[in-house]
Amino acid sequence: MELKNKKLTNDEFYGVQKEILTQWPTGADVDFEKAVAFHQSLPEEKNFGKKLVKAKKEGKTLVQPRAGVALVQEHIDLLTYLQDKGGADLLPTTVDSYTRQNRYKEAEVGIQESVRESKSMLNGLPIVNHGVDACRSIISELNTPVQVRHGTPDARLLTEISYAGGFTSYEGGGISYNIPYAKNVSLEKTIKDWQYCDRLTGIYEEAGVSINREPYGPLTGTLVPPCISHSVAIIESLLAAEQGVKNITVGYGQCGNLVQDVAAIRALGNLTEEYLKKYGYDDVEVTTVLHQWMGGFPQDEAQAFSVISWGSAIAALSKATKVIVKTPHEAIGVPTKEANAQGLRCTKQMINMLCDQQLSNTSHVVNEMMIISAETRCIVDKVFELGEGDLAVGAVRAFQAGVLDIPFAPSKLNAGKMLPARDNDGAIRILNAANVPLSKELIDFNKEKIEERAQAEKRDASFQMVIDDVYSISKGKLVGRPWK
Amino acid sequence: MELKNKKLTNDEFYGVQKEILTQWPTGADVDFEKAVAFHQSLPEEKNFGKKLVKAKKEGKTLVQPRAGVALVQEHIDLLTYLQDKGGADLLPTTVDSYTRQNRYKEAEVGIQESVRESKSMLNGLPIVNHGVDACRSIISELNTPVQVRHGTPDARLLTEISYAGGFTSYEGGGISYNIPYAKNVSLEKTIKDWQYCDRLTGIYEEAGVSINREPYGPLTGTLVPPCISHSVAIIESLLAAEQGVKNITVGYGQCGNLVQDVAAIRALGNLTEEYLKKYGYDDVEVTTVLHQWMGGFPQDEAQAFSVISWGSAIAALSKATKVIVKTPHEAIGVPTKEANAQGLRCTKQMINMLCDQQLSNTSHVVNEMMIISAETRCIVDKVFELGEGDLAVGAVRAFQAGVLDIPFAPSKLNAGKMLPARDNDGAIRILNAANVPLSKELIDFNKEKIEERAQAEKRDASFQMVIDDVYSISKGKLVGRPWK
Amino acid sequence: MEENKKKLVIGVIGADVHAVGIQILNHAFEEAGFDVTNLGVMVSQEEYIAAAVETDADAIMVSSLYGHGELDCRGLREKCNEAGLTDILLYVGGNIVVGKQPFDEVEARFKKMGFNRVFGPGTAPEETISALREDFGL
Amino acid sequence: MEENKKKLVIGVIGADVHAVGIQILNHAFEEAGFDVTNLGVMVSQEEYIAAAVETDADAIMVSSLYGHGELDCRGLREKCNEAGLTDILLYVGGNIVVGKQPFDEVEARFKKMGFNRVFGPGTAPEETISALREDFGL
Ligand code: B12
Ligand code: B12
Repeated sequence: MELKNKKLTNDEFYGVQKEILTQWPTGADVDFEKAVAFHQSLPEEKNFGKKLVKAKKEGKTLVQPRAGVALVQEHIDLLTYLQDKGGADLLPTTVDSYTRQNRYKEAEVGIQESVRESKSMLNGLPIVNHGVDACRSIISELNTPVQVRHGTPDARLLTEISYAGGFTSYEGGGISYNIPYAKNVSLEKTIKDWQYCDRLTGIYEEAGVSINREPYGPLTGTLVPPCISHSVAIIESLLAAEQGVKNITVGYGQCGNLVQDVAAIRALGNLTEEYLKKYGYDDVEVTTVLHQWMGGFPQDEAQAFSVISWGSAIAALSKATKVIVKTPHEAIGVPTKEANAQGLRCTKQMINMLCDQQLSNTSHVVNEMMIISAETRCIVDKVFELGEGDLAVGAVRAFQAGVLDIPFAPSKLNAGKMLPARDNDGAIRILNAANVPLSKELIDFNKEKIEERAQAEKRDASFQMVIDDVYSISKGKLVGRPWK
Repeated sequence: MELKNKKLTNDEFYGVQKEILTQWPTGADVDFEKAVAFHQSLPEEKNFGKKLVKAKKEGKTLVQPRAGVALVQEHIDLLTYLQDKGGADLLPTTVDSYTRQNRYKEAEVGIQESVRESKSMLNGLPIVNHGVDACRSIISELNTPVQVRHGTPDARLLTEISYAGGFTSYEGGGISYNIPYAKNVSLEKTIKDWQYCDRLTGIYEEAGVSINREPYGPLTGTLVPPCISHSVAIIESLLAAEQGVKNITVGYGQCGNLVQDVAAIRALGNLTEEYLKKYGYDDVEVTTVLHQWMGGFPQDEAQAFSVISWGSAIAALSKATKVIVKTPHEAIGVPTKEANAQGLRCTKQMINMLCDQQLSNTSHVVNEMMIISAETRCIVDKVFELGEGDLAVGAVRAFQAGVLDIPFAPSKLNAGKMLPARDNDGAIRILNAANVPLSKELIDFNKEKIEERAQAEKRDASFQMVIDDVYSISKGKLVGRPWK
Repeated sequence: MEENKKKLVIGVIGADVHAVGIQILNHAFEEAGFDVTNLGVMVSQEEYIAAAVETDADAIMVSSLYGHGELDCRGLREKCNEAGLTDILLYVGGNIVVGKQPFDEVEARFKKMGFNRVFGPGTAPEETISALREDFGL
Repeated sequence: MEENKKKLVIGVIGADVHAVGIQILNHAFEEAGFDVTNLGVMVSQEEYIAAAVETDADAIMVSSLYGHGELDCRGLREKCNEAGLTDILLYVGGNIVVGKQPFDEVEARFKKMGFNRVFGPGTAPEETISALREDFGL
């Protein structure tokens, strides 16, 4: 089957489905009719997408943690705690790293070890191993909508089980869950596999069950310029919409500069809607998510609270529809439930203090929005061009050509030639665009901004500057200056 | 001696000094020559004012905690900890509440009890009881400049001992340490007593010892509109300058609205310089301090970190010269040294992430600066008018007339008729100006802003709104809305 | 003034000038139907007692925020007894000790000093009011 | 390539894709004069060993960030021995267990598994480099 950005036919979809559902014994429990019935039995407040759309209308920012442990009851206890003691508006189910690599046997070992050691030996919940009924018990026990968050290149079985299990939101995409999350997986394959997941979402949608889809915004979380992650988010949104997805949340990982971050979130929502309309997807609901700083965190908890707070402030001031919350344990390890709830309460305080304030219409922000939008259009339009009108094909070629190029990505498909660095105000700019097709004007703008910093620091812009910026927030700064 | 804003003559000053120094036995150890020699033996890095001026030039924001315990060695240990583990740029010595009321005998009991119980039974260091040499040992043991922070209406003996003891910065003023800190002390008396303190500062200055003075900015810390605290800060700066003070830090307690707070700090520095120049004090160095939220705090530490972070963000974005830091224990009690250092590290992280970012030249901020400046000029100019040109006399009459009126102040001299409330964006406005002499335009502006909120909340603006706003931040919000 | 209203004397003890809470308590107690004598801030033990004797009060509500509460409150119950106020209810509340201390220990210490009820930091007016109603059998 | 350079095999073990640290370590180790074979992310025990045998490496530096380090590292020392790499240095570093755990306990567990040195979260490259120099007697 050739890769094309075209809604899968029933034959294409159901032809593969059989095989997918036999990849692990729990696949046998997937029954679409029963799944739809289960979804329809849920009260509206438990629907993720509906809660998002309501929040967007009311200008609210919802808070959501990340969380997942190996065993089901422990996972339910964890989520209940985050809901009740953390005040989470939306809940996650983070999936463990073996499942993400379809290594269900290793996940099984992790489950057994976790039972034996009475502590979670996995960094998330192995949804596939636990199966459909386990998922439903999670959904039933909580009063809050729950999303599956993972990082799985081939998530087809996981998606089937998650949707049948009653989850109403699902993170990921063929690019965003490949390039930052895999070493050597073909992009043709992941885009196709995610067409499957998106088509499944569409099939539920057609049966009256609304499931929210969230392309994974922050990518490597490490000095990603907004135009890069925005391009990926827009491409994945368009690919999803083609398969019938109707409720999309586009995401962005905080960079740290107030003006750039507020502008980025505003631009992200606008651009996604613009492109969806332009390509004929008129009835897709678009919401936005800000991820609190996704790079290396400071180890000290007091300092970590500061980073968490700043991300919360950005989320509120930009009116992101939701914010994904870090914890004071971030630099050390998977957080305890207490630390996770602390991150949530810290975030909520900030959101509630700032929810009536706005910055998005100041001239600084408007200028920056124009820059981000122009940069993003250069890239996305080039991807269409490379694909000769087909976005799926274009995306594959764009990575080959380094037109899409994600800093520090583990994938061999990624050129890794584009170099980002902070400018003198801490905004993330492009030091060396390599093959990222920005216009000459925009390249010059980026260079000038970094040159300004280089002069202030009396050194040349170089890879050392990039390294300094990788460490900076974890060392208590935003800009990695050479001096103490 | 009649109250006048006029530099004290030597006769006037030294006439009183003798008596002051006998108020408590430790006064006998004050020896001006030796004091000057001690100050001159200190390295420049230990001079508070010089460090501030340097920071202002470099566009830096310094961080300073509040701290004080009953016994000297414990106090030194505490400050050393805050310097080394908290990274404090400037240190405090907070004085206990008995000393503030000149109740040295009760302070003595507190010292004895603290020794007996092996814990501090006082909420600060009783500097007068401990005396000059104890102070010098504090200054000698630390590498950081130290300021005395108190709240003492009649601080003459405390000032003598503090200066002789080597402290290079001193908080307070005849208005700001009376109206929020006393119940029934005459304003004539406190202004005169503070003329003494300021004159003593001038005398040190003339002997080549620079001591920084800081009028206490936040007043009651409870819904004080910027124009009120700015007016007091400017008046106290002018009174201090007349006595020969050359290095002044004007302060402001964060309100919570980003635009208002950034504008307030910028306006405060500008207005103070403007008035000092206007009245012929050309050689006074002016710096600014932002106090992190001074009203009721949330009890939960994660939420408290958020409030601390937001104050830090404001300080950095407004380029305040220093920021005074709260701690995660704020709502409960005097913090442990660990909690205090946490507040500092949280603040430093934010300052360092934001030090390269600015907001002060956006149009929102510029507009708000114009409003705050216009309001403040209405009040200060009226005070001059009431005093028939004499600011000291004017200040006394201004309180009688309710022209200066501080919300929730304990003093009987305060009219307490002006009612503040937050507007729909969370900025603090004036709901009922009573006798605060704002122009009609400004009164209408304030009313409209609050009316906007009243309509959004579908209720009338009333005292209930004020109460809701008093509690709001401690309950996790900025605006005290009637709904949950 | 209605005859059957319970009478409270309130104020902030010692050298404490925290004025916000007491103003709000005054407002809340009056709204709840009590007859309130508010002595404001910086109230001495003698002033509470004089006011309680004069108004024939049913309770003295001592507020202390600044940390010296333990030093300031010692002996108040004894002085009440001396003044013949043997049945008067004594409440204390606010940030009554220096620093973050386990509340049950603090409560025990103040109860030993003769206070009928002890309230921790940030107690909501509603909670105090229901305690009063309970103690007065209202 | 100089003859006397010490040879390191580095990589991120298991299903772990954290790619930033290893790139920076690669850079730092080369700058410090080591001969580095960087296997990147998602490296199996077999791949480390094959690379070490092939390059005649002096040390294997195992990086693990994602929390499954304990499961992934079991048996590595034994497999090294089987492959005849009996003297090879084994270091492990990163966020090698799930969650915040007391470092001395974690260290003891990994030393028992046969690692020569164990490094906690966020260890600076300089620290690792001086440890290497010490162990190599440089
Ligand atoms: C960026 C990041 C990501 C990015 C990674 C992008 C990429 N492909 O590289 C993304 C978002 C994709 C990601 C994904 C995941 N992550 Co992650 N991630 C981080 C984060 C925030 C920073 C890591 C980083 O780049 N640091 C900067 C580099 C320079 O430092 P470093 O990696 O620590 O390496 C240095 C030192 O540790 C040391 N070092 C490293 N290895 C070795 C080895 C030796 C021998 C020595 C001596 C020294 C040494 O030297 C390095 C250079 O200075 C950390 C938390 C943190 N540190 O703040 C979490 C963190 C590592 N991630 C975590 C988790 C759980 C995950 C996920 C499972 C879940 C999720 N969030 O989706 C997935 C895992 C996917 C997978 N299969 O691996 C956890 C691990 C938990 C634990 N151990 O208990 C952490 C700690 C966050 C947390 N507290 O929950 N992550
Ligand atoms: C605003 C404030 C100030 C203002 C007060 C202005 C004024 N004149 O009113 C200023 C800045 C002047 C100030 C000064 C000082 N303060 Co102060 N202040 C505060 C703060 C931030 C809020 C207090 C407040 O207004 N809360 C809002 C009101 C509505 O709540 P409340 O006062 O708690 O009262 C409610 C309840 O507690 C309860 N309640 C109160 N009393 C009683 C009594 C009874 C019987 C009952 C049932 C209930 C009850 O009902 C009230 C209404 O809801 C608190 C910390 C906090 N809470 O966040 C510190 C705090 C009270 N202050 C403190 C200190 C140490 C001081 C100073 C000594 C030092 C300094 N910072 O300069 C001076 C003391 C001066 C003096 N002589 O008293 C400490 C006390 C420490 C301790 N107990 O261990 C605190 C806790 C801060 C801290 N963690 O260090 N302060």
